[in-house]
Amino acid sequence: LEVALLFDEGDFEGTGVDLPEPAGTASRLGDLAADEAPTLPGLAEPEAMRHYVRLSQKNYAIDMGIFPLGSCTMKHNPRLNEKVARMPGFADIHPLQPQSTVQGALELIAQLAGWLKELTGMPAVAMSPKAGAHGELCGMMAIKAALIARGEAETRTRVLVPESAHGTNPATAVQCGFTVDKLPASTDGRVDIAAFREKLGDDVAGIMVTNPNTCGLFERDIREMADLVHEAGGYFYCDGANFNAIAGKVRPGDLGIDAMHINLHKTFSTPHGGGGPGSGPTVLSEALAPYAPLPFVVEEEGRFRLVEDASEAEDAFGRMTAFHGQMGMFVRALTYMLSHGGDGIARAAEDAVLNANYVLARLSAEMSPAFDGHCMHEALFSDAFLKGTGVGTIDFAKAMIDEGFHPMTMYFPLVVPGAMLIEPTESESKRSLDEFCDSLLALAKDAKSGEAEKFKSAPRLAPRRRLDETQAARRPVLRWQPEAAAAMAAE
Amino acid sequence: LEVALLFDEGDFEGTGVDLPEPAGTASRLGDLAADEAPTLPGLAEPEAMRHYVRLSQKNYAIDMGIFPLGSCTMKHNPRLNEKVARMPGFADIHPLQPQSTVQGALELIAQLAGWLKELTGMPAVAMSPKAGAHGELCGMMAIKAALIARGEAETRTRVLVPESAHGTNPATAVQCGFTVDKLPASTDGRVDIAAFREKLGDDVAGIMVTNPNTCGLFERDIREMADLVHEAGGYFYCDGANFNAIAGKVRPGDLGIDAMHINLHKTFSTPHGGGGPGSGPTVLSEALAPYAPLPFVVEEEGRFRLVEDASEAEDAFGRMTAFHGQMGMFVRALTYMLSHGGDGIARAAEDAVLNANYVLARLSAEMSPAFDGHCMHEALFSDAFLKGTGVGTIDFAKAMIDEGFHPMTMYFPLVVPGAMLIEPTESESKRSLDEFCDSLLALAKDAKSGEAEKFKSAPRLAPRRRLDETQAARRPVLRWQPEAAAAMAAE
Amino acid sequence: MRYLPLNEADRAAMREVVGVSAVDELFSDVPADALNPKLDLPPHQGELSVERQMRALASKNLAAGDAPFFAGCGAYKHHVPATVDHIIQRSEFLTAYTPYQPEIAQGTLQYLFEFQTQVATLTGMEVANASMYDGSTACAEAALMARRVTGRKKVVCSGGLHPHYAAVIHTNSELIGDTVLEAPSSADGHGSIADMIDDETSCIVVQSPDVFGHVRDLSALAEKAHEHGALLVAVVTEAVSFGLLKSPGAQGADIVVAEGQSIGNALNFGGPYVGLFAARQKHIRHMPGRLCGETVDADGQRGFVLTLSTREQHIRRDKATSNICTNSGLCSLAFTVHMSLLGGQGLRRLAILNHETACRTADALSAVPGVEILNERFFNEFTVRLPKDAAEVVEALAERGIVAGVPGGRLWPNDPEMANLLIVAATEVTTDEDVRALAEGLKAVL
Amino acid sequence: MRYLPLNEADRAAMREVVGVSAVDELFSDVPADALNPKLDLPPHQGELSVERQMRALASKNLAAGDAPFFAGCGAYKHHVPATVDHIIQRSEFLTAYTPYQPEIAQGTLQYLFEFQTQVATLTGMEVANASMYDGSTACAEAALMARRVTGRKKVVCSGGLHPHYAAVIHTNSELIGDTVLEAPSSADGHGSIADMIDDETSCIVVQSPDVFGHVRDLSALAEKAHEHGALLVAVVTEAVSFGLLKSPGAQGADIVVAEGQSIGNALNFGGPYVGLFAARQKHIRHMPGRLCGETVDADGQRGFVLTLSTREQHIRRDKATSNICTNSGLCSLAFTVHMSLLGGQGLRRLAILNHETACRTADALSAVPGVEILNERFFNEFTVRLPKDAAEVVEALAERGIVAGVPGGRLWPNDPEMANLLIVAATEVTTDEDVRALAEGLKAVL
Repeated sequence: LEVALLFDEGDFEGTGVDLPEPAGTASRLGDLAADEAPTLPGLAEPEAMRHYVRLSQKNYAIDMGIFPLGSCTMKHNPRLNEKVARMPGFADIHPLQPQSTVQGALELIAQLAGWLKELTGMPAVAMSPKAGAHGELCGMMAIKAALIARGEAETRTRVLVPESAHGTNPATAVQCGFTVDKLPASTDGRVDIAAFREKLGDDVAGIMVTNPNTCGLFERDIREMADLVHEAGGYFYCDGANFNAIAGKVRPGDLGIDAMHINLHKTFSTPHGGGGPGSGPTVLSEALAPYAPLPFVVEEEGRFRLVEDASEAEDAFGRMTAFHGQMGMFVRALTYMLSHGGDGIARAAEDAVLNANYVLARLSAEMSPAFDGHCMHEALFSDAFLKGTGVGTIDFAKAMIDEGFHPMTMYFPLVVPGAMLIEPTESESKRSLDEFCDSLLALAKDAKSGEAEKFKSAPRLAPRRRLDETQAARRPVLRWQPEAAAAMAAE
Repeated sequence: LEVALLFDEGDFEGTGVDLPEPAGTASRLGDLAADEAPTLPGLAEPEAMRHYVRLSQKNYAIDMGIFPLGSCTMKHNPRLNEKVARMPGFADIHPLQPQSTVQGALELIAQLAGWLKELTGMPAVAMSPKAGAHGELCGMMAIKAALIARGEAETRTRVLVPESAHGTNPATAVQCGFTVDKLPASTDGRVDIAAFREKLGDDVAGIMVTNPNTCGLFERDIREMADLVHEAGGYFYCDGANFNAIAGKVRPGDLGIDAMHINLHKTFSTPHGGGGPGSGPTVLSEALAPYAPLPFVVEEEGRFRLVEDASEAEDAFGRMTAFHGQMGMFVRALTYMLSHGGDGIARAAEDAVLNANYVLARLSAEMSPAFDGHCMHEALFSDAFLKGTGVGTIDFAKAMIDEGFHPMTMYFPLVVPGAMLIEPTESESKRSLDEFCDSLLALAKDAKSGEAEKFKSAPRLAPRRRLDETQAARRPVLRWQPEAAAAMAAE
Repeated sequence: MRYLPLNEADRAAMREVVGVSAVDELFSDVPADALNPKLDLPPHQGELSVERQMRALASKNLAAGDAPFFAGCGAYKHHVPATVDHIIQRSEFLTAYTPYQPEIAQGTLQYLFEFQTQVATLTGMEVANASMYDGSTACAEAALMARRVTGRKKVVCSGGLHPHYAAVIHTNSELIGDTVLEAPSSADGHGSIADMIDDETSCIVVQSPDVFGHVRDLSALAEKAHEHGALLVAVVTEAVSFGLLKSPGAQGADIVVAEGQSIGNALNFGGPYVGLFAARQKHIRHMPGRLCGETVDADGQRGFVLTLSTREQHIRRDKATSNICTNSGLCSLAFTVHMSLLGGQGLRRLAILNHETACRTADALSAVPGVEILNERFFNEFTVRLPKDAAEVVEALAERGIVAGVPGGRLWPNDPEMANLLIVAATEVTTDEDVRALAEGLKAVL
Repeated sequence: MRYLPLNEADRAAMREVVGVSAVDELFSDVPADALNPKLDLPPHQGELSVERQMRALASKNLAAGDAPFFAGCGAYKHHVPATVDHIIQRSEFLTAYTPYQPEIAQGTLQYLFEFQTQVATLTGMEVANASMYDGSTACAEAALMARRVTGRKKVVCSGGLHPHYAAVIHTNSELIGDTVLEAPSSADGHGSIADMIDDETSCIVVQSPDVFGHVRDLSALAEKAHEHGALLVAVVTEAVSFGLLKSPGAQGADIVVAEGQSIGNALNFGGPYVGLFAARQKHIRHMPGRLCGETVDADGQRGFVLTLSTREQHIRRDKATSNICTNSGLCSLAFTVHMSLLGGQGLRRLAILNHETACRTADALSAVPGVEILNERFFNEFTVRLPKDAAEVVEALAERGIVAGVPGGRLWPNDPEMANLLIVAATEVTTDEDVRALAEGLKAVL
């Protein structure tokens, strides 16, 4: 069923809410009141419901099947979390109401902070970052602030980032005024420690390393890296996007890192929601803790208090957002943690790693593992097995759609040609993984047996065939316009 | 995506709930404790979620499009109603907790009863019937009880029921120990008043007439029928399934009826839920009010009390269910009523009737209206326009599925050959009706132009092709069984 | 108004197509003096306003979750996983109709098939239907079914049958001239109806655990009933007990009816609930209610349909097995989702926890002076005799925010022997503090 | 454990396929002494237990709906239709990822396109992105965007800018060596920053209604900024005001950022919220955040994709316009669903009701001795000067169950001139009784 744009189906004079008649009070807006209502359609409730229900049915979701996007960690989103987040005592409280009336909320933030510190082995955590990339920014800002405090901000400007890093890492470093120096990967998919050693110097502010990294591998030299960068006077930022592989199994704080963000929507199951909202609390070492941004919660004789004023935290590097962070996500994450407990969090990491290795082992029969040996939470393949078939990584991925699966992450990490990065997470049953593997093995055989056309023309069973992204970018149409305006704009 | 039966995918030793370890208390069940757990699979939460989400996607629903089942009244189900019904003060109260602790619940029942009495113009209402058919039973039991009280139960045993009635009417009459005498329809789709007059006599307990009737027509002689049956010493049961067509526009109590059930899930928007739960409060005239079943709510000096004891209501004909009725549905219905108000309820009836007449007018271009003139809330067609095309009503209906619509009611009422009964309700927009009518007109043209095969092979785009109902009935398989048991059963 | 998509322009355009100048012309068959009555009803209101009024009503009730809570007798406070409520609210389940078009209703039909399998397994029977309104109406329908199977017109109810269930049987069966005999209620659990069974008996109706909480052995009664050609209708009001007790089917029942509320469904002040109805295969054509069956489609793929509808009113009309034309759709879905999560193992553990909690509660109450426990064998509910009117005690404890149970006077208003009885249920949601609060409360008010 | 589908048999079978005898062999790259640390954390728990603990925390907070409630300053208590929350909880929206595979993500993509259209229309701008974390981060990103557009490094903030928004700009811009100037906060609404604009200014950041509730005329400032080659960044923290006020676009703004929480989203103690970000068409390649655009598929059918990703970090890496790689997905969906229900007409009426309620509230408070209203023009929020420290007054009223507003000391902790100010917001949920309670409460504690 096709769904019209709401601007094409809705009544611009209509509304789907019933509001009382205004009393007719004289306006106190002077000449700043608009003469007319905004020109947007209002749908009656039955129409609106159908519009969005039908739209939703054009989406794939983790509740429908495996969503093996490597590095994106699509795990089950428990509905208990949704229920708890909607309790009025959490959902219906204002960020600036008197602190005496939100003691439970402050306690919750403190509790969640406690779990995060215990799981990471770090002494401090900044709770306000609104997403993973915002958490990265928080960590790098703390490093910048520490360098300013040391008087070395002008001289230490270089940040080392592996080639395999998420794009956010270099973007974040630049947004903090650093320059980025790329670290090459070794042939086993990890940071090349020799190259790393050579890159160190007086101008190095720090390193940004993802661990487990985006090849799905644990950086086995991580302690050495930490020692080296510390000796060189720099700091160690660890990208925590893949913390779900090791939560409960090893504490980053025991490995020498100085800062790491935690994606509550990855490791701790808060919903991705088609792109957000995320939440990226950032743990900090003793060295960086004083620079944590405002606000933060302190406990004083059983009462909880928000420190919002720079006069109480002189070293704080500032403020990252208007309020205190993604409370709605905190509630969900803590609910997840209490449900799993320390034992369950570790077990989830183990299952996630076992599931990934099972996929790696089974798919290796027809596909090309990028590296030898076991992986952590995600299995990385190159397109070597497609060589000469005329089928590209993207074609292979689109063919998966016709089999009823969401494709894996493609062409990332950049260090592997035609990369296919598969992360099943702990939420998949063996039965689900077997179906998935059977299907991919069959596809690989099809590709090798010359059925390229099937792949090139995929997807055929999705709500849309392949979409023309080039046209979208070359001539951007970013909004609906009335026909007249659209015609004019086209000229 | 196919969905396995949960017995084929689930782990019989697994569970998707976490419960504390039992303490090991000695059982006080003696030898009546079972040795083993029931042999049913338990799915982990992510598996269960997927199982049911995928299953749901094989359903059509009013939230996806028009659901024009005549006489079934599929209107929009407001989500406010669902929200309110889940307030702990309604959802989490026990039917037998002290009445002092459920005053709000009793007040709600009294309020809803008040609305129903005002809308129907009737002095009493029995709230406990659990569905429409249960409400019919309530009404007919009240008639039976009145006859018993008059000492005429033995002699007055015949109930007159039009041929066009819902099957529940005769079934209900029989369940009350009456015999059923069929009333023929006149050529204009209404009760044949002359035939009716002839059928009356000393042995008549009453009549059961649906109004508006199942041909979508208002029984214009209804007052005369009421007078006649009363003169003959019988009672008038009115089937209220179609009350949605007239709610707020005319009060059955003003027309002389003695009893009528109200489908809260039709007229007052509580969800059908794939088959229930319904709710069928039954309004009663002065003559029948004393026989209303237990329990009922009375107000005494601002306090509300449930009368549950026959000693307080000696004429009450008994009890229809363990507790007080479908409270969850009462909450939704009252929420709907407060939202619409008296004005909105009448407006909804008007829009429903206008929508049906619009469909009748537009479709008459290619299809065959069963009767001349306007209709009420549903438009009835016969299969005359399909004569000679090789396409039957069922083929036409199945072809609608491929156009993205739910079919109308077919082969009912029985008085019209190849009946197609279309009820759009007030929830459809003009845009939606136009799409629907355009599509049906095109189908009718296709049928007439000899494309019978398209119809015979429909549906092709549904989760299943046509299902073999004969096989299902001839050799009933009503449950999953382990393979061995299934094989044995097949022998 | 937010629920009505037509605007004035639409209405005008449509009136023109229809050929009327005012909508009331479409109501011309209505007697003119009856059209458009003046109604004493408030006008339409926005969501905020409606929600406030409903909240005000809700706030006048004491929610079970906000109190130490011990009421049972056919409705039980259990924890329902959040997943259950999420799934039943999906548009595709919530806003679908009865699956009359099976090709686009496989979601509903498959879960009904799964539900029927679960119910048959739990009850120990061969087949089950797609659900009834609730346990009490299922029970009355079972008596009517026994009449159809046996051709006899006498029902015998055990003394432990919930008196409201017995009342529903009376109302339904006596209407058609049948006889309904009830054994006296025996709170101590010792009475038996074996002597009341004769060759005119269509069925005996026996509840276990009974309304006093006693767990009854059905096997001997089944044998006795069968000797006389009567059926045994077993009644269960606490579906969680299926996790731990020998199934009625294993004890020889011919029909099993149960209230399924405990699994997946909220208390809802008594409804909607979900009646479970299971029977022997040989009797299926006498069963009331909907049945979902397996079949194949035109391509040979497995699918499900409503079946054996020749039993039903919309085909058979006055020859139908009953007038029932719905099942308890969403409530049966809630049951089957919760049951799919629990599995047999989870249900058993849940049942054990219920039993243990009830044992702890009984022990705590038996330590209260003046309280006498009447049950030897019980599952999660038992009866105590108090030294004074239990209704007064319950009221006094309600004022302290404790719902102590169901007093005998509530179920048997005119039986002085029952007045001092209190029926107490405990489940997995009952905490040790709740038990302490009840025991201390009883001490204080006795 | 309920969230983990593998059972021990599965794990054993899988270990065998993988070729390990214990799962810890897969963690062999972890330094052995760091593996499996002893964690001081409780073990896993069932739903009932977890829900109870969370409920206990929730019950320690005073929900806005349970009190006369007047706090605003960037977050507002509004009524959200039940439909909105229902839709955002649908699995297909809730549990989807960023729409990287557009063929199976048209649901998300189309609503983003609709969202962008709504935001552009409301702000009076040509284009909008798919949302930012919240209003304050959108504001800081706007300053960075102005830097990219103008190549200048000086930001000028008006005195009416929410101090937390100003702080976020400081933190982000000063980190890269830019200058951020702030005009003094002027509670009386008379200050202007016109004199602070010069040829080195990249942008001026002006909020209206400002943090004190004053509705500001942006036109003259826009002209002045443009004369100097600077951009006007308009900031709106109360999105409902778009229904009644002249749009920032119509007043000459170059970038408009807003907090969208008021439409469709709950208070959530400050997050998640949804930042709105709109700009002129000519600047789109400098915009941060995701953009959804229209295109066609291989069959020529209209469809939607994420586009202009060459601006973004996953392509451009260190050359990206920002490091942002999410939008505020579900919150933007909530916004767009609520907005689709409201329509322009509904939003206008909602805005009028807000304004009228605020006017009534102001009138009631101005009748309280010692209370001075500082606003001439305001929308749904205004500032009063009290004769004593407002934080103490707020605390005293909180003890009476009234949330009177935001005291100046909360936002400007070290500015004695602000201490006696109270910022009061009223919306459509504010009742006459609420207003009376506030006025009487103030009388009592002043």
